Amino acid sequence: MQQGKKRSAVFLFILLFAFWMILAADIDALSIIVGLMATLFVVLYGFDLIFSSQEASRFTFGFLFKSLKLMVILLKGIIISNLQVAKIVLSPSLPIKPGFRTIKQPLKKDLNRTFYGNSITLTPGTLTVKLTDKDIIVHGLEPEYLDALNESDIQKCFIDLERL
Amino acid sequence: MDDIIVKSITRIIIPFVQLYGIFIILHGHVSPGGGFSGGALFGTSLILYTLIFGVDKAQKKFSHRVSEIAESGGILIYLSIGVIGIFTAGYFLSNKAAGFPLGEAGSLLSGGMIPLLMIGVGIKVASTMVTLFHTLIMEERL
Amino acid sequence: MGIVNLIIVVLLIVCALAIEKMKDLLGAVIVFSIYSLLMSVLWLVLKTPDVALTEAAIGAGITSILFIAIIGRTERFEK
Amino acid sequence: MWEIIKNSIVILSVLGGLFFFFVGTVGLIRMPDVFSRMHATTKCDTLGAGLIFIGLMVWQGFSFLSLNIFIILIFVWLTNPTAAHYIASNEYDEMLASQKESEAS
Amino acid sequence: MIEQLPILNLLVLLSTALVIPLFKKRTFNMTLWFGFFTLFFVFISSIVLTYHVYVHGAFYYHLGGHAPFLGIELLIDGFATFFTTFVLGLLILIYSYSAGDATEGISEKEYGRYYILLFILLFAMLGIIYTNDLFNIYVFMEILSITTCSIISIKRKKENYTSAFRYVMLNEVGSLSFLFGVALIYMITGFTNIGLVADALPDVWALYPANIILAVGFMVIGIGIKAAIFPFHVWLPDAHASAPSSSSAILSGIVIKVYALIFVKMLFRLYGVDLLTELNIPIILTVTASVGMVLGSMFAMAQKDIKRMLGYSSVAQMGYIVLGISLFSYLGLRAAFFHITSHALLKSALFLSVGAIIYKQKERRINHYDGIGKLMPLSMGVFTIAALGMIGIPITSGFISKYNLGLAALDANQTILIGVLVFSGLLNAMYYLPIIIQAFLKEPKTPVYMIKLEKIPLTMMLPIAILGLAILTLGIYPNLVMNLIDLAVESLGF
Amino acid sequence: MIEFLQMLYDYVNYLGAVALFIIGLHTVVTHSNLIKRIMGINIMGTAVFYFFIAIGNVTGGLPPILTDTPGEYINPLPSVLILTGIVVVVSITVYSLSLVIRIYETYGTIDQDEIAKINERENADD
Amino acid sequence: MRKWALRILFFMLFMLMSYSVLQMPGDIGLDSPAYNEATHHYIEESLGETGAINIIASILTDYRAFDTLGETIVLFTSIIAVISILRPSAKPEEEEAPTDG
Repeated sequence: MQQGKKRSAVFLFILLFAFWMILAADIDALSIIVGLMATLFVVLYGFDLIFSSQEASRFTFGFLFKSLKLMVILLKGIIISNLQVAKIVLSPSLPIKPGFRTIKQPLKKDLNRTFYGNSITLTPGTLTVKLTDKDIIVHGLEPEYLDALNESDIQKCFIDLERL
Repeated sequence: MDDIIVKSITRIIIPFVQLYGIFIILHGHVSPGGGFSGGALFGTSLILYTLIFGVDKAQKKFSHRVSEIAESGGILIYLSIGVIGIFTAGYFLSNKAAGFPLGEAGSLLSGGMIPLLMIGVGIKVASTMVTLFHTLIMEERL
Repeated sequence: MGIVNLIIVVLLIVCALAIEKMKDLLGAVIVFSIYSLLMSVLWLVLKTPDVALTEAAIGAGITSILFIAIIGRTERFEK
Repeated sequence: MWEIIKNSIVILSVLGGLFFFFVGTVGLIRMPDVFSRMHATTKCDTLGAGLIFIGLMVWQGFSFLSLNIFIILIFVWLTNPTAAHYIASNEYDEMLASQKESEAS
Repeated sequence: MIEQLPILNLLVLLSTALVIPLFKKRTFNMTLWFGFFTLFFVFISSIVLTYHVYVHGAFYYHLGGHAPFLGIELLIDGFATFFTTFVLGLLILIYSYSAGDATEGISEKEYGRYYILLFILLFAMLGIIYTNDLFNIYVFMEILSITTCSIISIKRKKENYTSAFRYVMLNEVGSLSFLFGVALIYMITGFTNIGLVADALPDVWALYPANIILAVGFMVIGIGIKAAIFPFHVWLPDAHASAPSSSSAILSGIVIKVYALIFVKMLFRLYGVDLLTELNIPIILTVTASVGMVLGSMFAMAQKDIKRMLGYSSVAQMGYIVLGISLFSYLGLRAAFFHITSHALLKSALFLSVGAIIYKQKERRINHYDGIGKLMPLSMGVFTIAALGMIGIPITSGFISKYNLGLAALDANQTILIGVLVFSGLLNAMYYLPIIIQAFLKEPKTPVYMIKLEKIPLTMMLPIAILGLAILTLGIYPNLVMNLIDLAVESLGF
Repeated sequence: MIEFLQMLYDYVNYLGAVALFIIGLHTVVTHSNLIKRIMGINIMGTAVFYFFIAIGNVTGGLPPILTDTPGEYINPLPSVLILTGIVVVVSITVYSLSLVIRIYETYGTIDQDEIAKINERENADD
Repeated sequence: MRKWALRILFFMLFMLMSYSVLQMPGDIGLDSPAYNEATHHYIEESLGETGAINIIASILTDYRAFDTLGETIVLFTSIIAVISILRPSAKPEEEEAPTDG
């Protein structure tokens, strides 16, 4: 288990250190040394929080590339969903037919599931209500949005990520 | 709590909150913030941990013994730095007169004893907030 | 002194009155947290970032969490 | 010239952000049940906050401050859907419990 | 080196409180001895300070070496040294009593915490007496209020919780009122140092009278709540009655006196006599004090529980102190200070002897005290001495303080106050004498055949006996402390 | 009239602080629910702090962190006093909340009036 | 009835306090009495005397460090008080267990 965490720990260390440097807003030796020490402390103190390889994809360049692609799709989804919500809310008759649906989800790793759930929340007309090992309970404003979830682009992206 | 989404997001966020708390404690003399706000932020991250993972696990991470030492220790750091002033400058809690190097204004190592006192206060506040929360939410178990 | 200041003061008084009137303690705590947050914004407007930061962390964060924890262990509604 | 383009981008994005916030609030009032309300607020607040922060970043230019704003943006985008999900999840549990109660009685 | 003693006193007390939690629980006796030595050291050093101030005069201590308008300063003068020495001496007695009593009702695990709280309490009281900065007074006042509340609620009984809650709420309202007063003062003077504010106030009075009137009102009400001055006394009987005996002695004997000292400091150092006379404060205080003296005694008469009775008696006795203060004269202040010392001794003696009786007999109702004087002659004897002191019988210290108060009232041409004093003394007699008569003349329910000293631990017996002796000594040779009290009064500007 | 309104507008910070103080005091005094009273204490506390901050305010001033920007800094001392004050009020709040827990465990209610009733009944039994 | 009497009382108190407040020095910034030589000293000299550019930090932990000490002690006291109320009072097996320590 420790073995699987090492790579994630290094990744977290880099992220945290970048965070520190952005906060510190100046690059001098002292700031870097103190930052390294603080970051090391935080990583070691929070070692039980780090994702092991069973829980998250490995962080490689392929991962970065694929997640960038995912970002683009997600941004598009967010904008579309916002426009739709605006249309629904501002139309006087409030045309919604809310309902629940349970859909299958193929993902195994916790982190990917999490982001998948959050992506569903942000994409048009759907809201993750329950996320379990096998399936997701989704609330939809209209049935057609729920239908669009199966075999969606985002799902394909996540399955790609899962394979890494 | 066994909600995967909340749990994972918490696991991502907590280290950042902690680092931010430490940052605020250490930069108290060059930017807004300081021991209280930073300590409270660090404490909040551990409170979040308690809320998500339960009291038992959180107490393993931050045990009674550690909190006792941190509480007395935070003030003892403060006191011992103050006592240095009595011997060198003749007044309790003297800074410049006691010979603390003031350093270059605006850098991390400046202000003499100010960052050291801030660290003491930060440790104290963080540990207090966490322990208070644990004590308040714990049911009486024998 | 500015119009923002005035608006926030009015909102603060509304929040305080709401806290006083509400029978649901949990709701009152939520409003209290909004009150603290507004107060911290107001202090930011009055150019005291240190105090605003502390109030946001302690007043709006920790105090509200503690209140909620206590309400969870006792009663939710005021008689 | 560059100033005008920059300023118009800032104004447009901040106005857009305000518009989506407004939509979210109207949705919060008009929608019939908790889940539908969560739809309106989550999506609109996410994009609204995003647009306003992007506007601020452009206004600031490229500096450490705008990177800070970017971090806040990521934080909002991570936590906002999570909070919505958690509220919805608890509401779902409560709904199931009340259904069971009404069936039993 | 002597200049460092005040801060060293504070630091030693504080570090004792900080080190206790690091001890293991089993070495409890070690903790006790450690604490005792600390107290003894602080006591000796404050005696040295008293001598120093007596010989060389008052001095200032600037924390961090900053000028008073920038930082915080401590003022060590006759007032501060006399009262710190007195508080410490009394606390040593109560401390050793509490070691024997095992502070009834506190579970064994809490002893360590009880002593931590005790030392922080002492730290805060010393700090309040020494400091010369308004905001610093507020901070110490808050430490004091949390510690006093928690040495009530440390005894895990339900009436303790409710009385502590009421106490903490009223205390906090008082503190915040005080803080609001500080804000108003700061707004117009720009200082928080008492001396600088006092210098600036006469000029400012002409410009912004509204600020000063409001500030006086808020501060008087704020400290009045904490010192249980008459209309704001509602929390006191509950709190003092439900606390463990040694806590009651501390609360009733020392803590409200410390608040009275802040009251004195605020009236005489901060505002000055002239300003307050212009605002008619003396008359208001005189009236409330007289009403408090009479009504407090009347409430006390109606009580069945002996500790509640003592609590109401404290309300009445605070009336005497405020009466002395409200005369705004040298003699009046002198009488008030003597009454603070004398009443602290009397009330601690009463609470400790009653505590010993409760420890042995487990009985708090007054009408069950038949013949207890035969079972516990020492405790009841000291109780008798202290009760006679409360009434004002000669050869006890209570007589001297009432005599001085009467003299001060005559000096201020307020003859009616003599009547109030006598009447209040009569009322005191009406509720203390029956207990004494009941205890010594009636037969106990379980008959005893020979009188022997009661079986309570030596650490409890000794303080009670010393307190009884001290009351008599002060009654016969009041000049032992009068010189120091004169010094204290002179340091307030008379 | 206009002048009066202008005056109110100029004093809005002080007036707001006073109003909040009174609302908090009213909450503490009139409510019998213990948690509400603690909230009242908190409102009172923030009101006093707000008053302090308003004293230190300088219209168009700079936050008291030394920079090269020209301009007048606000008065830093009130902020310092308030930083101390906030933590003090939190401590008091936490202490009273812990008392509330114990009161609920022993009495089964957190309403002052009901507690008084229960106490009266028990004293009558003695 | 009592409720309304209290409300009217508090309203009168509010009016009284507002009336007093309106006679106070307003928000006149640099000319206000509180902006005196101490404030100028803090703003102009604190960098040389403490070396910190955040004036608030320099006052908090240098000029008035004793207040901050008092405030940490308030926290310490509150935690001791809360623990003394809420920690389980007796834990016999923990106290007497031979393996302890």
